[in-house]
Amino acid sequence: MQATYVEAIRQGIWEEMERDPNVFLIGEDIGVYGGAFKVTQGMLDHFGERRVVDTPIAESAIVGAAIGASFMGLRPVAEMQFADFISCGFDQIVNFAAKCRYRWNAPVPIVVRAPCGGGIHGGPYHSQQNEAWFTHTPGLKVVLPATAKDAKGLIKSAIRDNDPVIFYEHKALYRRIKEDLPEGDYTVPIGKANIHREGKDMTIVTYSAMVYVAEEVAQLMEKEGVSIEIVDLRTLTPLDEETILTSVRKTSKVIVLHEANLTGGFGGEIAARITEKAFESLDGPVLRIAAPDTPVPYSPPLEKAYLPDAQKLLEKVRWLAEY
Amino acid sequence: MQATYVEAIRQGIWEEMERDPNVFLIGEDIGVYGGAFKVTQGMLDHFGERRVVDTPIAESAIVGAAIGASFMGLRPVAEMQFADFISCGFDQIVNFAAKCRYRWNAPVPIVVRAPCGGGIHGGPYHSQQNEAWFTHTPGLKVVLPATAKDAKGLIKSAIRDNDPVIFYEHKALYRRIKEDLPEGDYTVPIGKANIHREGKDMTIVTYSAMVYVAEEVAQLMEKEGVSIEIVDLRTLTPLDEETILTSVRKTSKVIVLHEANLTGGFGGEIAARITEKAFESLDGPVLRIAAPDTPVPYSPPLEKAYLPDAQKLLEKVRWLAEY
Amino acid sequence: MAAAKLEVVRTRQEPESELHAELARKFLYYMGLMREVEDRIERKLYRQGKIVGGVYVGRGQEAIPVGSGLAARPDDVLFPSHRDLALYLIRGLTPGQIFAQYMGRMDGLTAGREGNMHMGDLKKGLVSIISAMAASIPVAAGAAMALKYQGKDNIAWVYFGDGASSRGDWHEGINFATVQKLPLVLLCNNNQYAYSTPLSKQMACANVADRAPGYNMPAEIVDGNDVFAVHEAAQRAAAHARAGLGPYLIECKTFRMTGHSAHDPADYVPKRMFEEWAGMCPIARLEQRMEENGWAAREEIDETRAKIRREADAAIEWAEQSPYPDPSTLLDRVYES
Amino acid sequence: MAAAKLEVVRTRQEPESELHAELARKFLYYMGLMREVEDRIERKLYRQGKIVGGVYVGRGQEAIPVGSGLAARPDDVLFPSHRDLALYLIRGLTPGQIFAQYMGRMDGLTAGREGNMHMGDLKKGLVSIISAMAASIPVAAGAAMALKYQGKDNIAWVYFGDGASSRGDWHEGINFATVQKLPLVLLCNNNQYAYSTPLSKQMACANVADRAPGYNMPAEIVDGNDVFAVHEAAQRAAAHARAGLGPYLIECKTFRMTGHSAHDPADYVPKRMFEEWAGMCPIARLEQRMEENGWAAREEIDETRAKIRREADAAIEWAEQSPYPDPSTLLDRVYES
Ligand SMILES: Cc1ncc(C[n+]2csc(CCOP(=O)(O)OP(=O)(O)O)c2C)c(N)n1
Ligand SMILES: Cc1ncc(C[n+]2csc(CCOP(=O)(O)OP(=O)(O)O)c2C)c(N)n1
Ligand SMILES: [Mg+2]
Ligand SMILES: [Mg+2]
Repeated sequence: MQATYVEAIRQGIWEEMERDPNVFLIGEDIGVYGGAFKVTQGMLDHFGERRVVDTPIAESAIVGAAIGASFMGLRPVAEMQFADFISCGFDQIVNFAAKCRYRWNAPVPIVVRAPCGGGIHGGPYHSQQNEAWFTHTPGLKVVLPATAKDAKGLIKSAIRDNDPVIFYEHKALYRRIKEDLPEGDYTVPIGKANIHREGKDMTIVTYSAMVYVAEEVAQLMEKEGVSIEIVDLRTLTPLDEETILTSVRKTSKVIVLHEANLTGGFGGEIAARITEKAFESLDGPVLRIAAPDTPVPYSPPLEKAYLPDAQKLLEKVRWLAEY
Repeated sequence: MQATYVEAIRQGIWEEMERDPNVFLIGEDIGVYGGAFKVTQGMLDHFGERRVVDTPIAESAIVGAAIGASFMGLRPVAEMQFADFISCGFDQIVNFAAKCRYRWNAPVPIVVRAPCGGGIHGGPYHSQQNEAWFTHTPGLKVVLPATAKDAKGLIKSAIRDNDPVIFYEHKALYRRIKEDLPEGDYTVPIGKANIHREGKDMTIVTYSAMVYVAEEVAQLMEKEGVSIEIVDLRTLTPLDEETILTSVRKTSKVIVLHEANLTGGFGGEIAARITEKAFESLDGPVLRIAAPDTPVPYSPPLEKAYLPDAQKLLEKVRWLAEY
Repeated sequence: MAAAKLEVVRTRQEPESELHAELARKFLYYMGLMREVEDRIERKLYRQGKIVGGVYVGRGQEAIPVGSGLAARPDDVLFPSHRDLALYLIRGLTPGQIFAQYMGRMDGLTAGREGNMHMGDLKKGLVSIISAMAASIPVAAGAAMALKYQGKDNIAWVYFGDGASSRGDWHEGINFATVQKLPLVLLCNNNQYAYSTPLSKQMACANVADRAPGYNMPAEIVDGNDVFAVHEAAQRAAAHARAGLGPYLIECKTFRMTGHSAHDPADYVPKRMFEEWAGMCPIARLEQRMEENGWAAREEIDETRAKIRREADAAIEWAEQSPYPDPSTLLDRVYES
Repeated sequence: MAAAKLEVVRTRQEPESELHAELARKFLYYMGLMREVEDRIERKLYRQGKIVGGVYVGRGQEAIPVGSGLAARPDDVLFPSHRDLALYLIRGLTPGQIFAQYMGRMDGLTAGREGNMHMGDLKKGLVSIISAMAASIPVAAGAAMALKYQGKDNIAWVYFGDGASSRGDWHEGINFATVQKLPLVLLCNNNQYAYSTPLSKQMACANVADRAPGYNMPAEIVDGNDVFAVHEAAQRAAAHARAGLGPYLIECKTFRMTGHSAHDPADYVPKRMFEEWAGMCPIARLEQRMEENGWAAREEIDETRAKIRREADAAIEWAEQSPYPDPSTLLDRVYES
């Protein structure tokens, strides 16, 4: 059956709630309204107020309460209305959730869902890709699915995971993509990258909505006789370094692509690991393509200039191909 | 005159307060107590309650109030009692302070001082090096002095700067180092790295307390005939890429060293830039040495194993020297 | 300091002076202009696809920014929230600049970097909100602190909704401001919803004002759809703050006569609430009062409306001429230089 | 729901039953043990350099964790703050484990990952604080929500200081808990200082309890140095929360008979405050009451003390035998596997 990305996430949560009575939802406007992006639509009716908890505007309380409930054996799925507001619950995530297992052996099996990304003219506060705040925090798992299939399989894995997972859903994908989902109860493992497309001349390492930009360019370059492999990371931490390195050792050329700001973005981490661990295999510099170091501007021409796209990628791909 | 690192910062703030009546201090226990690390000692007596504002425990209010006061023409210097608690004022920093100039042309000339770093047996909540949260946020300047001279010159520049500056002071340095400071009113520019030591065989790019680890190793290696150049970044954003690249082009081998956790740390950014922009000059992989991806443990043997030190660095330096 | 006054404070029944008539005309103009500009934004430009981002309007709540904004001194500093458009108009922003802002044009206050109500202008004493609800409150406290530091007798005014009062920043900001006795007026628009969330899911107490005694801060509750009531409360609050007595909270009871944003049909709101509150329209109530008191004839009121419509027409035309920002400027203005 | 009761609630003057004598002996033991363990930590081990990290003790405040901890059911869940050592003792942690924790040894609750009071054990219903003041409050609310979700009649108890009440998390957590009517007891140790900061710089109201009405939550203020008073208030609070009536706040007025931490001489505290409060020592007061009521003879009390000292001696010896963690385990336990 075909499903959109948003529907896939909804299904995944729904199935987990059916499967495990300890799973419950907490967030702003997730009940009668079904969430700002309708991910939880219909869940209040079906599962009731006990399991679909509408909260005041209080991200720190949402994350904190999720942590506390998880100590008691529940499996909370918290929604941030936009990833941009995760900064308001930041301390609870990076200091409480992330560190409890290490500090005193207390698992924190929570999921924090965060609709992220630009391209919807949301401006500086409704477009952020801030995953790099969390990839630098030991103890957190950071997941960003690009496809509907992965979104469903990964949200289910996230809910079953015994560590805190920050689950970034790209807003521009919610209704843009539609795919066949596997039948039945399937999961996609956290911590495993996916070879989104096989190729032999160059690797593009990317994740989330940028997978489609890479795909577009790969198709174009194929016509020019350049075969591009796309590694869709899906999980940033823990990172599937092996899949990246295997691909790079095969193609010898690599571009890292993400939508987040360039400086301090996770692309630096990937490039650094490649350089350190596959240095001898490299036939050219590791390039990064990312948003420039500005907030996400609102006005369409600025936002377009801001977001990495096929054109910008193509330029670097061609340059590197000829290197 | 000789001064410790803590005394240097105190002098810098003091001089700026004398120079500019708009400079004032805000934070927890900075008044009668003189601050948890005594950086503001004596300031309440000298400058009075108007200019040394003790606050409730409320990091978001501290940063927020600093921002608001800066809109009105004041130049606030806010103290976080420990860098670890900056997460409680996170949203105000990354969303308000960082973005105002870009969004609506409103400068936010604030300084947020944050005592950071391990080696004082502070455990997970009194040892953090979390600068990478902020280096990924456009609009912020992130400064981490290693020497007393720089600490004084940079805090003065930070106070005079018209953009928000996160100023990390390493706790283990406060009373450990003592230097002659230049006479009179001097500043050290934000955004300029310093060649802490000249060398020709290998570059170590580092900052904050790790400069001393690099120095120790450089001295040892000198005896073995390997000449190491140490680039002390001092400022991470905006980054002085030129100084790094010039050094790397000279030495062809480079190690990036920091105390923060490895994954997602600023070292990845530096390594990535070097690989991209000095690829042809590299005679070996860019290595990174950093803390492993765990919280900072409390017990001395664990903390020792956690912190990068001369021994760990030496191993990699030798390996790379022979590459 | 007195505890919260929990009754609706009645405004004078029959203000007769020409001063009142004068004020009423100003109220009418700004409330009408806000209504018109926002109607154009929400019901025309947004639906025509000329505004591509979020749209949040204050329909039915115009008395709050207008009644208070005209009580503020021009050199006071204002921290509007997202339903306080009139504050910008009162401070001299033109409707054209507002349309341009919403359309992402160069003549908006943010030169296209930001959309909708996320705008400010320090020279006009208007500080832009950030999106995080209540984050403006500590910032406004800091501005108030600076005014006191500088020995000025200006005050800061900060606006927020019922929903914002649940956030940590709300508490931290007000606590700090009350400890420091800062010249700050806190204006709550309690429109009974935060997005889809009714008050019963936001707070266990009956009123936002019930929280004021916990900060030893005076508070009053006013009929937020009575512009005179808001204005008078704002004057009391400002006098208090300006006298150095510390923050003062006004809770305006009102209702959001629309969805949370332009794409929200607000199905979760009981229909009868819209019906009930339609009868409480602050503009209609003011017009009626003006007529009853002989402050203005019907024709005069109609002419004001017509004038506003013409203003809006011209402003949209003007804004549509405004260029989009040049993408080559994308990187400008992250840092000072 | 009643507003905050602002008078100190008096405890029964003459509880005569054997039950009271029994309870008094428990109080005495745990208060004495907490005092002794913390004295050893702060005044011996820390000064000997055997504890290298921060040390925060609850000297003079022992009645709070003891009076309340013994009112909690063993299967309730506790969220201690940093001056509530007795809660750990009541839940069965040995003094040896506590010394080992402070010394960074394997037999501490955190196997050396953490120091001092930053420890917890879910099996014992003890949740570790994080350092950020008040962060435990939303977390405790979440635990209370889970207990309600699971249909249990257990409750959560969360502890915090006057200073913590200034933080946003305090507000967000309590607001959420009161909206959801969660089974949560909030225990404030108002020791009049947050580090060096006196109440006057923390809050404009007189009592932390003054904030309760803003959440429509009952609150009472008790003499925090009277263990019976704390105990009885805790029983009232627990009954309220357990009955499904929502959160309940107890503010214990007390005083920190030491610096903020072991390295703080507390010069900023007026000497006479230490003198005054020395006369209010909760342990001395209990002992006196026990003697007066004939619940225990002096010798018995002295023997309790002696026993505690012997326990502490043995525990330190035991803890010093505990190994340091093996550095090769540094990377363990970041994730599940
Ligand atoms: C911290 C934070 N979380 C979530 C949001 C998303 N959001 C925008 S407006 C809003 C509701 C605000 O309610 P209220 O404060 O009552 O203002 P109103 O819109 O009713 O005027 C929400 C949840 C936000 N802006 N900030
Ligand atoms: C968010 C945060 N900021 C600063 C600190 C540093 N700090 C530790 S304890 C303390 C004072 C706490 O005061 P209070 O809550 O009254 O508890 P008390 O120590 O008096 O028992 C401070 C400021 C902290 N732990 N958390
Ligand atoms: Mg509202
Ligand atoms: Mg205290």
